[in-house]
Amino acid sequence: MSVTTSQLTLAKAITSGLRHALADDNRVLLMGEDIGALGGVFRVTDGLQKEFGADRVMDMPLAESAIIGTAIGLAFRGFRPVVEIQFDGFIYPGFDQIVAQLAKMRYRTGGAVSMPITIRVPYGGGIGAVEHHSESPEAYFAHTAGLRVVTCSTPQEAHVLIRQAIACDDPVLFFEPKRRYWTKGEVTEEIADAIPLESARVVRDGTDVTLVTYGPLVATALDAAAAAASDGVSIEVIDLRSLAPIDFPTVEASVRKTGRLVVSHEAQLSGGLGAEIAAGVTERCFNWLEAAPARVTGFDVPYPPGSLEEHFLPGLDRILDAVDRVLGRPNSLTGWTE
Amino acid sequence: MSVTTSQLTLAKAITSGLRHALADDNRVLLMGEDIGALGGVFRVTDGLQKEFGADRVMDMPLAESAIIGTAIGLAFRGFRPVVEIQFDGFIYPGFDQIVAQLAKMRYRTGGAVSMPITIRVPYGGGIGAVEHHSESPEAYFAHTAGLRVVTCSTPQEAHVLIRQAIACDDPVLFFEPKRRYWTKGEVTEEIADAIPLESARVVRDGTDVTLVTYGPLVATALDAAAAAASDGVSIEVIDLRSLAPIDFPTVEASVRKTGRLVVSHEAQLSGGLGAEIAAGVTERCFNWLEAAPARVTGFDVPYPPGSLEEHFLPGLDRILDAVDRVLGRPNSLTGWTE
Amino acid sequence: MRSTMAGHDPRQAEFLGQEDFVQLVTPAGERIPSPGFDPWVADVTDEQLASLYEDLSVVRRIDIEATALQRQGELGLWPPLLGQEAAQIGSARALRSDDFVFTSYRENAVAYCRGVKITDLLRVWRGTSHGGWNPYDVGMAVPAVVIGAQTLHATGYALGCAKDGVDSVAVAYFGDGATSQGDVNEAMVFAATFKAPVVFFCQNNQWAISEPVTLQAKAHISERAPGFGIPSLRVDGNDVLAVMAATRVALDRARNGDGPTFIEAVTYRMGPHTTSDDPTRYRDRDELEQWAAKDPISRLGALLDSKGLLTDELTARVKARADEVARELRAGCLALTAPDPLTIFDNVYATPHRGLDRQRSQYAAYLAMFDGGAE
Amino acid sequence: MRSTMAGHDPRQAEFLGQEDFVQLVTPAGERIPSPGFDPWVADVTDEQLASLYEDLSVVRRIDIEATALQRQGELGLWPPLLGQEAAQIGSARALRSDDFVFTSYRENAVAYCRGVKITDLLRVWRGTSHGGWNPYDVGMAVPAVVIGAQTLHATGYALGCAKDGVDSVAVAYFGDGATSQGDVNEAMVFAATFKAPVVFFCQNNQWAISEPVTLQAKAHISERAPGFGIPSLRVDGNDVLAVMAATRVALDRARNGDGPTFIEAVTYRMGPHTTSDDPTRYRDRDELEQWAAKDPISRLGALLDSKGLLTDELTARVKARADEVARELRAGCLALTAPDPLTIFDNVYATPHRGLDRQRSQYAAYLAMFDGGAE
Ligand SMILES: Cc1ncc(C[n+]2csc(CCOP(=O)(O)OP(=O)(O)O)c2C)c(N)n1
Ligand SMILES: Cc1ncc(C[n+]2csc(CCOP(=O)(O)OP(=O)(O)O)c2C)c(N)n1
Ligand SMILES: [Mg+2]
Ligand SMILES: [Mg+2]
Repeated sequence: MSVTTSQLTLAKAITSGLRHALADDNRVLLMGEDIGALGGVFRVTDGLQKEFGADRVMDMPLAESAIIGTAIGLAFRGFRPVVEIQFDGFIYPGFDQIVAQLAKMRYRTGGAVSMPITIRVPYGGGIGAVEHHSESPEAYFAHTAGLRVVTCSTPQEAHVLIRQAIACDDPVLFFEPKRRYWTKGEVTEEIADAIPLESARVVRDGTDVTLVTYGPLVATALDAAAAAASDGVSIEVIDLRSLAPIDFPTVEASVRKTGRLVVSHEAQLSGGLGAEIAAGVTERCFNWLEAAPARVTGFDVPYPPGSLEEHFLPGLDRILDAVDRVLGRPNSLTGWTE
Repeated sequence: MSVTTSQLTLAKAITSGLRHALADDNRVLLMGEDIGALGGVFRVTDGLQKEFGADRVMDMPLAESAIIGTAIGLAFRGFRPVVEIQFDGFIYPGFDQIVAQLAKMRYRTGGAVSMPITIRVPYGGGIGAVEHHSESPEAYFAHTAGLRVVTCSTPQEAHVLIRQAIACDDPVLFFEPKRRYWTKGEVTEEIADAIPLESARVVRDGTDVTLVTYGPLVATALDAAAAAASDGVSIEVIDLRSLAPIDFPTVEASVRKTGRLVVSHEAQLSGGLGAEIAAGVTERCFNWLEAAPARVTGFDVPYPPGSLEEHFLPGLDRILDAVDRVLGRPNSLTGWTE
Repeated sequence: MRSTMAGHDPRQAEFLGQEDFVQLVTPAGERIPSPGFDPWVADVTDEQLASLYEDLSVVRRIDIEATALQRQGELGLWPPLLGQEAAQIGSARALRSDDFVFTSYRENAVAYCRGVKITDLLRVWRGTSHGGWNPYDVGMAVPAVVIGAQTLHATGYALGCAKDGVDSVAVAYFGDGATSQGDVNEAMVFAATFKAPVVFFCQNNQWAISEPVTLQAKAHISERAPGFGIPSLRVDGNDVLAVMAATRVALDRARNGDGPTFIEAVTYRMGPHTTSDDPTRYRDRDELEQWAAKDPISRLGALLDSKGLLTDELTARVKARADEVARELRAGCLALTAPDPLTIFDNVYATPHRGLDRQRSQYAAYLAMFDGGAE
Repeated sequence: MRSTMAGHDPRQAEFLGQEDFVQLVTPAGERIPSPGFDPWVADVTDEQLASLYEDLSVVRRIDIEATALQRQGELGLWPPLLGQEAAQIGSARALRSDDFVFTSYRENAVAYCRGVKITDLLRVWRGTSHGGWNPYDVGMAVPAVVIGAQTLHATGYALGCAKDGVDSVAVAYFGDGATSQGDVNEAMVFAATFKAPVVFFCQNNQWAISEPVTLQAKAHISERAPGFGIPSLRVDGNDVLAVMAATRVALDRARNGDGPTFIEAVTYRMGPHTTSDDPTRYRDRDELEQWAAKDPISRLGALLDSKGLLTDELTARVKARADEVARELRAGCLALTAPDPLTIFDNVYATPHRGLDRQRSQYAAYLAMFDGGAE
């Protein structure tokens, strides 16, 4: 079988991953709202219903709990459903089926029943959308035993990770950085040599500060690292990819080298994954740390209206400000008192 | 008005707090499953329907989303609903109404609409119950902007905090440590001089290690501190009470004194509040810390069957083991390698 | 037992049969008699008919102007109500000011009737606010975007009205797609149990984005409610008079302590789901043409004409008003600017919050760094 | 149109009227004819009747023994099915082994019929497991404790059967209280839309813990489904023959591609909600006595007696079997011990998980500390 390589957007890289999954395993099904004729509101499933039939690519009635609940029933019968949630903010009606049913079914049945279900969720902000269309709910799921949580940052990663997620016998929450759907990149449609689903990836080497992030902010982090480099600061950027479990060994190795950690995500600060990463790294690298790990995140407010989202989202400047902080250079909190 | 003081169980201390709230403000309503004639499965609302009528203490049909959703509608009309969720594991069908509606309504309406709703949730393990009856979902809500999250550890605190929660104009998730419902203590039915809802409390002074916990584990922490004392180790125990926001100044002051932090909760490790506390304290006290903060928590597994729960729950021995770890004394991880 | 309402007192009837819906004006504009429903609109004067015509025309103009603003990049998004004007105007004009309305995102004509300021309609879509108005000023909550959630709020609000001993009514607006959500069904359970004075007003516009109503329901939507113990009405949603009659029946039941009523207004979404949508991917032109023939405005226009009321004067008045509103809309839109950055921290909590207050002051310090002209 | 099923082919009929339910055997044990349903149990031999009698008696004995074990501290909790034996046996005995059942926590008689080992019934209640058996061994999922959730699983499983082109059927068991949950209503939407081969079997035992069914439903529960486009049957849930007939009708429809059917089995929870409950707080003895008179076992006993089948031999055989099962239950219960501590880490994931594997080995190290006798 020849391997295809082409320039694809991140969205189309997922489309092609889904196409492979559907072609490779006839137990794979796609389920969701508006994923058939419309191809999904982001067109990620575009053409797949035509190609694989309405029996494999199913438009479901408008009820997230039922979409996930019926996917669980299908998994009981040996199917491998891939569910699309239309936007991050619409996953909550399905929360009970995800955390109380999907996550616990294998445990409940002593391993007898597998739940190889992938739930695709376009997430994050930066597209000027109305309420409920820009959220980053990953921490809820990363705190839920029994689930795996994965995200992607480039077309190539998106392609490989969606295929790995679908192939995985555990339930996977697959978060797609919606503002990067239109990012283009080279995609090789091959997963044989891919690194494991659980592994983080060092996407830029550096020596002064470790910058850990994921999903939509990987591009921002790389921009920040480039800017810092011109300022003489060498940032190592890690793309986590897997948010549950977190690949601590990779992060640990980096922090032992740099002695400094900045974590960034769009999700709100309190109880976000930044806390888990900072705490986990501190546990593992206390004696190597030169400064307290810094978090650059959304604030503890509901996602604001579009015209203000730039003030909520961590951008290059806020990340560099935190880099200055861990380096002990003047920064926005210099002299700041409670 | 004379102030009543009596010996009450934690459950009855809440009952009496609810009675005060109902008597003091006729817009207060209780809503829930089986809270009327039965008085709730834990009898926390026992007698209140008889006393205040079925119009104020309402048995609701079996649907958590609707209970919370209708409470929101009642709040729109100026009522102050207090909702009982029967057990921790049954809050998830109401998750969307809580995180997407209740938490965001004030923000959405630019402050025009207040949501003074209290959601009471018996939570935590240790009672040998079947699945879904022993969970600690507080981190989900502490990560949700717009909510306040509170818990209690003694009858007196329970009484005061439930009244403060109901009086608060913000939505409050009120977690009741169900395995402590039968703990007795003196209760003064007075809130005038109470410390604020947002404040933590140092419940035992110490100098060597700060032990931060909340809810059901406060009693365990005090036992651990007593055991450590006989071993020459002085533990300062902090009962957080408010889980969102966290009273960092109180914790910070303690850690600056002791230089060592152990955090304990029943909830699963990854993404639990222990991460937030460890990260938040490290940010604030990096230069005072002698060791990495240690977390003693439930494991990243679904809550196990009753006969195994002692292995999931942090107990005195596991807490003392972590105390040894932050003190650099021999402990279970001495010599342990990944 | 199922039966059509004709000849019955509609307040008592249960629900209509399969093929029927309440219609008082045909698509051609002919007024047809209905013994059951005529009394409910007997008081509608010629002047009021003309006023309804104005409403329909103005809200269509709002829709067109807002769509244009979106195309010009002045709005991020707009959800047109094109085709659903009669369903919204007929129902909203039946309400009292002390009633309270909980809607989804497409109910701009309802908001117009409730007295929401024209500019306020745009705040959400221009990204300057998640709401746009004070619900208590107009007796209408700001739009609920999560499908179906607001039906529970309406039910709770209605319970509150009953507790307060007033005869105000809560009205929940939602779509055909929404009927699949658990929340909407739970709202019916709760409303029935507590006999809540709530009207469930479902605009069946045949589509939920790209999904036809046949994916959501295998029976008529109006048939759902009776199984919950809630009487229902199926009405021609493009007939403003029939919608008004049906809504009045439902409101009257609620005010009299008879509990909830469900109305299915059969209409059609003539436009895209929102300005981001491309309906050519999933539906035929034919369907559109069929429904265009049932247009609510031309229908009322024809009725007025047959009564000699569609005078040049009326036409001119309506046009003038529509032009004025469109101007107001455009000017208001362009005047809406992004709020102060630090307002993102406002109105999260009613009372001081130590965590957030700290974040606000830290962010203020951060922003201050750039004030020196640093960046 | 609503109609009783008498005289119709029940597979085609829509649903029964208000006052009716399907009854083939009166509380006094008299077999009454039903043109519609008789054919569905015409093949039930005297021997099979006796066997049903044995089933009913054995599961009641299981219930009594398990309750005793709970009182003696050997079980943490037990949810008695006392009074609901016929609803469970009549339906479960109608199934094929390739059908698949999704239940709530009270369906111990269903599990018994599916072939779940007696001891396995107790694992959940003794706290040694969250499940108790391998669902694929018996065609039955382990109990779902979150009310209503399993109805969606059944619907999904049924979709899978249809996709696989087999005529197996999924059956969802749930209570009257469950009908208020969004999930159960969504399950009906999805089942109707996809014509899923699923049977919704609701045991209306009149109570959800302390809440009477009148708090959950203002119409008969069986009336809910038709509004979703799903035919429904209301059946005397204490009449094992009627339940069997109704279930066979529903199964037959499903197997023939006619989609879902809803059955309301009208029965009564004679015991407490669980052994932790105190029903004297919320219900009258009177009600209990009325329902005692409709007991499913004495009813079938009377029928057998009238046919001369309730012989001493049968009585003795049933007693012997019940005694044997009770002994097995008790012995099995006492033999169930807490699993190895490290099993709490098992079966969370199907594949290695770096976070959890680390926690397991750390906890193993922790436990090892005590092996030296340290503690
Ligand atoms: C819970 C939830 N899921 C998905 C969406 C995305 N979504 C927005 S509108 C819509 C279709 C709604 O259809 P309908 O209820 O018929 O209302 P209409 O748009 O036709 O007015 C969907 C699926 C949402 N807003 N909320
Ligand atoms: C979502 C959820 N909410 C609450 C509960 C607590 N609870 C357990 S059983 C029960 C009553 C169920 O009544 P019904 O559905 O009639 O079943 P029955 O117990 O009568 O068999 C309740 C409220 C639960 N298990 N799940
Ligand atoms: Mg629609
Ligand atoms: Mg019941």
